[in-house]
Amino acid sequence: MSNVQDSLRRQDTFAKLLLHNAGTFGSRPAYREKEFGIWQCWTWAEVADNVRNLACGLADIGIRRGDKVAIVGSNRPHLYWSFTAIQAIGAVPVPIYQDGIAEEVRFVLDHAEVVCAIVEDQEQTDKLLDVRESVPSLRQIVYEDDRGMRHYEQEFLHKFRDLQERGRAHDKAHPDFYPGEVAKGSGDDIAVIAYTSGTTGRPKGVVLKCGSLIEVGRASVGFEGLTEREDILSYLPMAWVGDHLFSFVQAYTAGYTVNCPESADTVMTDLKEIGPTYFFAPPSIFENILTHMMIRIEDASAIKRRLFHYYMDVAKKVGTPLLEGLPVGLFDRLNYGLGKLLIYGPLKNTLGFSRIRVAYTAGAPMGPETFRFYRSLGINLKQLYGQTESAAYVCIQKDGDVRPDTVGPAAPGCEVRIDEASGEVLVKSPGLFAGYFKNDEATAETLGADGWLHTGDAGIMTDEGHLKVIDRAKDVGKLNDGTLFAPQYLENKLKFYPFIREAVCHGSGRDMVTAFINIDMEAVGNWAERNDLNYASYAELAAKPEIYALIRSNIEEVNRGLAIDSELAGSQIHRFLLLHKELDADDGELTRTRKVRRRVIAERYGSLIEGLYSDADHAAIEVRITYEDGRETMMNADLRIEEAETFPPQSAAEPLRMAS
Amino acid sequence: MLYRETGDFKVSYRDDQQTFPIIQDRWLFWGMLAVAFLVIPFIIDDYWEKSIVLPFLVFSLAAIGLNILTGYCGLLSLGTGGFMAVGAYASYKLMTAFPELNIVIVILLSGGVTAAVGMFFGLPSLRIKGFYLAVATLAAQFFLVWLFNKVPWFYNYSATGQITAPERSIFGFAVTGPEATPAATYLFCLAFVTVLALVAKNLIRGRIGRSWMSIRDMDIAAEIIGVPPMRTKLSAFAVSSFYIGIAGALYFTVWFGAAEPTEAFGINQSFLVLFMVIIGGLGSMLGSFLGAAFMVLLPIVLKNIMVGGFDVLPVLAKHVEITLVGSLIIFFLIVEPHGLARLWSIAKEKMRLWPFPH
Amino acid sequence: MEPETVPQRDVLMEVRNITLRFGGVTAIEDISFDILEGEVRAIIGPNGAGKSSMLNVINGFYHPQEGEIWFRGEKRKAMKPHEIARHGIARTFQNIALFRGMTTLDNIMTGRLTKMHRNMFWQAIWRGPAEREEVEHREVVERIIDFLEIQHIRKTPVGRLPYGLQKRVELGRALAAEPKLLLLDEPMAGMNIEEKEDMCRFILDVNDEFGATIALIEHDMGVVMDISDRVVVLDYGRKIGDGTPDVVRNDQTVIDAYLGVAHE
Amino acid sequence: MSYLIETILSGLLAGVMYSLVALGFVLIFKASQIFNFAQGVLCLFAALTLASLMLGNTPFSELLHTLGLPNDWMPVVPIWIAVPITILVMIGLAFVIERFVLRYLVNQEPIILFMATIGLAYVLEGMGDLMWGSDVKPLSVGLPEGALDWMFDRFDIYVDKLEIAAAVVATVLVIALSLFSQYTRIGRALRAVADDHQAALSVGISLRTIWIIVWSIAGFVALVAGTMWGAKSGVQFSLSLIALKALPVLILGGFTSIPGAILGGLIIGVGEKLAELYAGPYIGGAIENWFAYVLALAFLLVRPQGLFGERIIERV
Repeated sequence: MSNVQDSLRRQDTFAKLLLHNAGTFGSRPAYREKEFGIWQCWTWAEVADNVRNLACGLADIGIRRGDKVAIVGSNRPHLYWSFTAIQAIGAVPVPIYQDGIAEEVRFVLDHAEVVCAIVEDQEQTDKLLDVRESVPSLRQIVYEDDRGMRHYEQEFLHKFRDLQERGRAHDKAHPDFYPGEVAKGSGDDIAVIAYTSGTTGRPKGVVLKCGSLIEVGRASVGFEGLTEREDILSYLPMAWVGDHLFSFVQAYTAGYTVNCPESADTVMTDLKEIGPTYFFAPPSIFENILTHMMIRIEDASAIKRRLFHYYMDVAKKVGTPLLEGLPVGLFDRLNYGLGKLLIYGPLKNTLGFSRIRVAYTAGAPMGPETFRFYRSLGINLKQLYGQTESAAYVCIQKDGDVRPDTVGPAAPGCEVRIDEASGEVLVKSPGLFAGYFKNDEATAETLGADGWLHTGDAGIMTDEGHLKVIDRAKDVGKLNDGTLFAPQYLENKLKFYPFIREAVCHGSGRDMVTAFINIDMEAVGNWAERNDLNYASYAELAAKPEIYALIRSNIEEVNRGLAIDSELAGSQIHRFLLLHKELDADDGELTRTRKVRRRVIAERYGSLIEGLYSDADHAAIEVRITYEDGRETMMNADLRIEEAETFPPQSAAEPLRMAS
Repeated sequence: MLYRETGDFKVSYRDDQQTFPIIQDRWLFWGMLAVAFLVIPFIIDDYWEKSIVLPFLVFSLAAIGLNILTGYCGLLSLGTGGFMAVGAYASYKLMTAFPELNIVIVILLSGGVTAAVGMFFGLPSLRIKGFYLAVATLAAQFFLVWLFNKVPWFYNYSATGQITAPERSIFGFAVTGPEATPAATYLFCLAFVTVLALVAKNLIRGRIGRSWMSIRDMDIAAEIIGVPPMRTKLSAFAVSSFYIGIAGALYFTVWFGAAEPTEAFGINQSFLVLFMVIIGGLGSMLGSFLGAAFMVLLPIVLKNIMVGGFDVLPVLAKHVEITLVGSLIIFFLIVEPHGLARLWSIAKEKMRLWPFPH
Repeated sequence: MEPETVPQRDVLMEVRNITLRFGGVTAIEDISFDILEGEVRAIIGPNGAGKSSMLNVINGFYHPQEGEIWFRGEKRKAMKPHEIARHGIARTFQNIALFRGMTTLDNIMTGRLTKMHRNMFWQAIWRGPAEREEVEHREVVERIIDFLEIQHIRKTPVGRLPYGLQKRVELGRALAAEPKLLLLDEPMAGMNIEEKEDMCRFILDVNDEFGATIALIEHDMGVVMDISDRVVVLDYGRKIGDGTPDVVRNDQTVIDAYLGVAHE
Repeated sequence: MSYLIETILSGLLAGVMYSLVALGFVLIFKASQIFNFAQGVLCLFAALTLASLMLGNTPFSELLHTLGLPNDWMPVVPIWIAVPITILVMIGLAFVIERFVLRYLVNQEPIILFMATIGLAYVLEGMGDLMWGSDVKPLSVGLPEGALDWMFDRFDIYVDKLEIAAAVVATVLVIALSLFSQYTRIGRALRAVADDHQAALSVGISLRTIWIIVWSIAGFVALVAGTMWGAKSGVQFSLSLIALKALPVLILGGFTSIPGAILGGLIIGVGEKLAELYAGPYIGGAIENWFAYVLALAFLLVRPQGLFGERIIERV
């Protein structure tokens, strides 16, 4: 018995941490979920109880140590509890992207040899029932929401609540079972197998251990001084390591409250209601919010609009230095204060950012303009650098030393160096993974014998020891004249403009840089309405000469900025076209975390790229598109190609003006 | 602009359905209440008491009463003056018949008497609707005023036909009669208004209020989903008359101290209260207060400008005032038919979304 | 859980020889039919066939000159509509009859009025019994809101909602009364295909999960045939057909009177 | 017995006057669904204008005096000029009301329009006082006065000639209006608009025109009614209160029925006089003020649709 007690005291697994949290701040809210009109609340003690019942229930239906259990669904407290419950009995949770198409889900289930799946609702149940035939290992399915499930009578389907009841009975019959199982756990247990969506090829199962995750959690929580009083909103895919770090690992180590939105449609409303103190979003979300904000403000009266833009300029000038604690003149200080009252405060309030102490962006580099914009409002936004293989924990920017162009120095416990030969970023982190599941070859490729993680990112170390990530190493190339070509860098610059939703730049091994542009339907649509342009579809809107002109002006502004930068002046964008469809994860053009898959795009749109590098002023294309339910259809288009003005390189005497 | 709602989320239905769900509104409410109870009593003087504050408080109550009937239950009434008279005469009879009775109880009982009378005159609402009903309520108006004029028992056979309120006090402070200080009368009325306004809000947000509103919005559908029309309409008449009766009682006992039915409770009084409700906003508690404040202040402001500012003859000023009041009412109806309360809520919505327009 | 294949169902309501006249006009003539516990019963017929009048008779808004109504095994006495509502009959209306000045939430809460009992005294005090009652019923209503997927319009005044959502809110209001018998008067009128599909799903789910018996009037024959267990066909105030969708579909009288007309 | 007949007769005659005011209401309500509370003040305003013109009062004299301007320059206007001028004023008023009030309130709820007419009543009352002063003005339009001698001699019944004259005028007016609405294009349009706004538009007359016409006619009716009442008891503020008397008439007769307004007026007139005669003395007198309402109410409880209204079948 005392062995059990000792083991429990060690807190090297999440199940043990949960017991600790239930004891330390048992009556504090651990999870909230907007449901039935209010924020339903569960304290840490209640969560511990729920997890215990669930764990016993899982054991009761035959889940054993080492079994893989899939978790599919949107962010719901019940699914977060499932992680701990599964771990508690020594099984391994495998979260799966809930919007993945059937084939992706099937692959992961099959590859991970999943025996049981805990899913959110009827939709996910149906998805699993569809692929069950081809996944022999899958024996049980547990569903949370019983809406529409009345006529599902298969005996391998279990209602979440019923399972918990079974667990309760099991627990009563075997009161020592649960503590015993938890005590058997150690830091060396697999905490989760996270399948990376990967910009290339099949997903790979990243094996992360409890001990390393908890260490990452402790270190990062300590670094930012996060406490149990934080509120976060969990709305990112549960299968993404970023969300896992943020909504699970850090939540358990700090003991703060995880808030789950009512549905995917209400995230912005829920964000506003909760007003998180700690916020985490990939750059695309921040870009979206910015775009949306700019659209909305254009509808405001002239006075308000002018006031807004004036104070945005003030913020650009004064906001960042103030946040950094640098000296600022009295007048500017007062003016910024006034702006805070009139614009920044209300703005943050309507966005739900008023209470933010720390906000992170991760998953992809963020355009410096977007980054500066948020910081100038007084939001302590920072970049976090990491990848699934390092539990998203490598570099964090330090308060008071945040630069838009770097991701900061190595985080506590981490080491970062640049491979001299290849320029690749190499990492050592406490959160380092234990290998790819059933894929030693890839493991060996990524995790060298020296213990360094080969990130595949190209980067440089600044003199102050900050890491500057340029791009994916394999994407960085050179133009024929030898100019450095970093497509992502250019794309991020382009995406700062509200009208541009996505951009794909080409140029490696070519004479000049060209670009595909995806217009932002909402922003451009709004602009079109304002300018009396009629359109019936995305494709039609994207083909309008007016829209081409609009985007061209954006591109030329980017070019003007690039012309000042001696290193990048050669990578100005010469020719571009507006794609007739939005790049889509269902078509494999983006990852589920909205990263561009260059190889796929180069394949699918080859004729367009050739068009860009010819003299033609248009190019034809035929692509296959996939609907959410798996149906496919062909789509034809003939797209116009236009030129953008480029500028002669200048010296950097003139300060780089921020586009506005 | 001043709203900071972020992070003010609701974890229980009780929080979600409280009177002021937004925290800044709660602060504003408590702040105003604090000023009303803790500051104004010390600075109030005779002029403010009799010309502005008491009229505002008394008419707010009357407007709440009428708003319950017209704004929430959709029954148009032109009998407010008559019902105020019932409250006034009931309080007079109670004060003179039972001198020992506490004034608070007297006033509440007067409300009760008026509620009973109101229910009686509400009976036709079961058969007739709309303007027909409005005209029917005029019957109450004329009959009641006639009654108090013609039946000497009501005015205790006094030679002038007037009624005069004897002195009554609470905790040793006179609140009626010539000895009453402005602060005492003010606090007395304020207490009534505060408590009764909260009660009205409670009634409106619950079962009873919803039955009223369902009858207002679509009476047939309401009946078919199970709202008994008779009981619902009569309860609206009863509650409405209770408030108006109390307003009448305060009007007579505390504000004027004396009354004579034709002048004090005539049809013009009915219109005045109706204006308050319409200009303030039908179906809005806040509107009742805003409307009362507007209609109390408007003539004072106009008069001060004309007589004080331009030295116009008072008689002439009176005529100009009537014309202006009429024009302003029309103007208001054109600009915002849903009243000041709607203007306020639009402004509030703008403030909440600031700097965005939507 | 018993599989629901047992055909033996109790009769929930039976209308016997109903005749309804307005002045000299006969709207319904000698109509009889029954509604079984738990079924979806459709009433169809061309315009002016007396379908809506029939619903109005069933929920007591019209008083027929002749005939009787048996509900749950008892002959129904003359009652006011609001009393009938209390006996477990709720309905929606052909032309939406929501309370326009109120929010979605309040509209559905009015559906609970028959179940709320706190008197005016407690209401006035609010804290305590009245508030507890309110919260209790709010919980039920929130489940209905969740069921109908109208969370996002919970606090929107219904007057501002698009037509399809208003129809859904009205269904919610009727559901809130937890009726034994739910009357739906053209629940899908004026909807596009997608909205119709949603509404069909909701109606079947209501029937299934709330256990409500449903009698509905609908023009879209496809919908009627899909979702109803049995169909009554009216024409000029008379009953000309009664039976399962298959039977009705193949009945020559019905085809002549109605389907033929509809397909022309 | 003769006293009874006298009472009934005088009731009938008074009833004609009520009908006249009610007629103004009905016209406007039928055409625009507006419950025109200002109808009584319209009567006052018309009578005030006519009387003051004939007395040679200068408009806004007090205001002019205050401003130090000459305020005594109006000549006495003979009746044959004063009446047309007053009619023009009333038509002008209709234009003003349409232009500044009604135009902005199209499609508003009835209660809002009703409130607007109360506002209008205030404005007209204030304007009347401002223009012409608030003193009582005699109005003599040459109608015969005094007892109808042969009735008095033969049956010992006192009937005022003025009331007979008023009744005749009113009857003529009613007949004229009926003919107008039956046989003229505008009249038909007015009736059509009562049923269906679109239908009226298809006749080719805009809603605004219809409103102006209808308010002009109502103004004219008000002038007649005001003149009759004014001739009887002088032009003063209380005249606007006769409008309140017309309201029970409306309940009784229905808001949209011209015959209802006439019959209702007669019933109320007679009923009220009889009640005053038989019941008044026992309960304190002066019951005229409310008796009409109670009568109308009692009637409504039996027949909610009024005298000539059709039974409404409610549909859902």
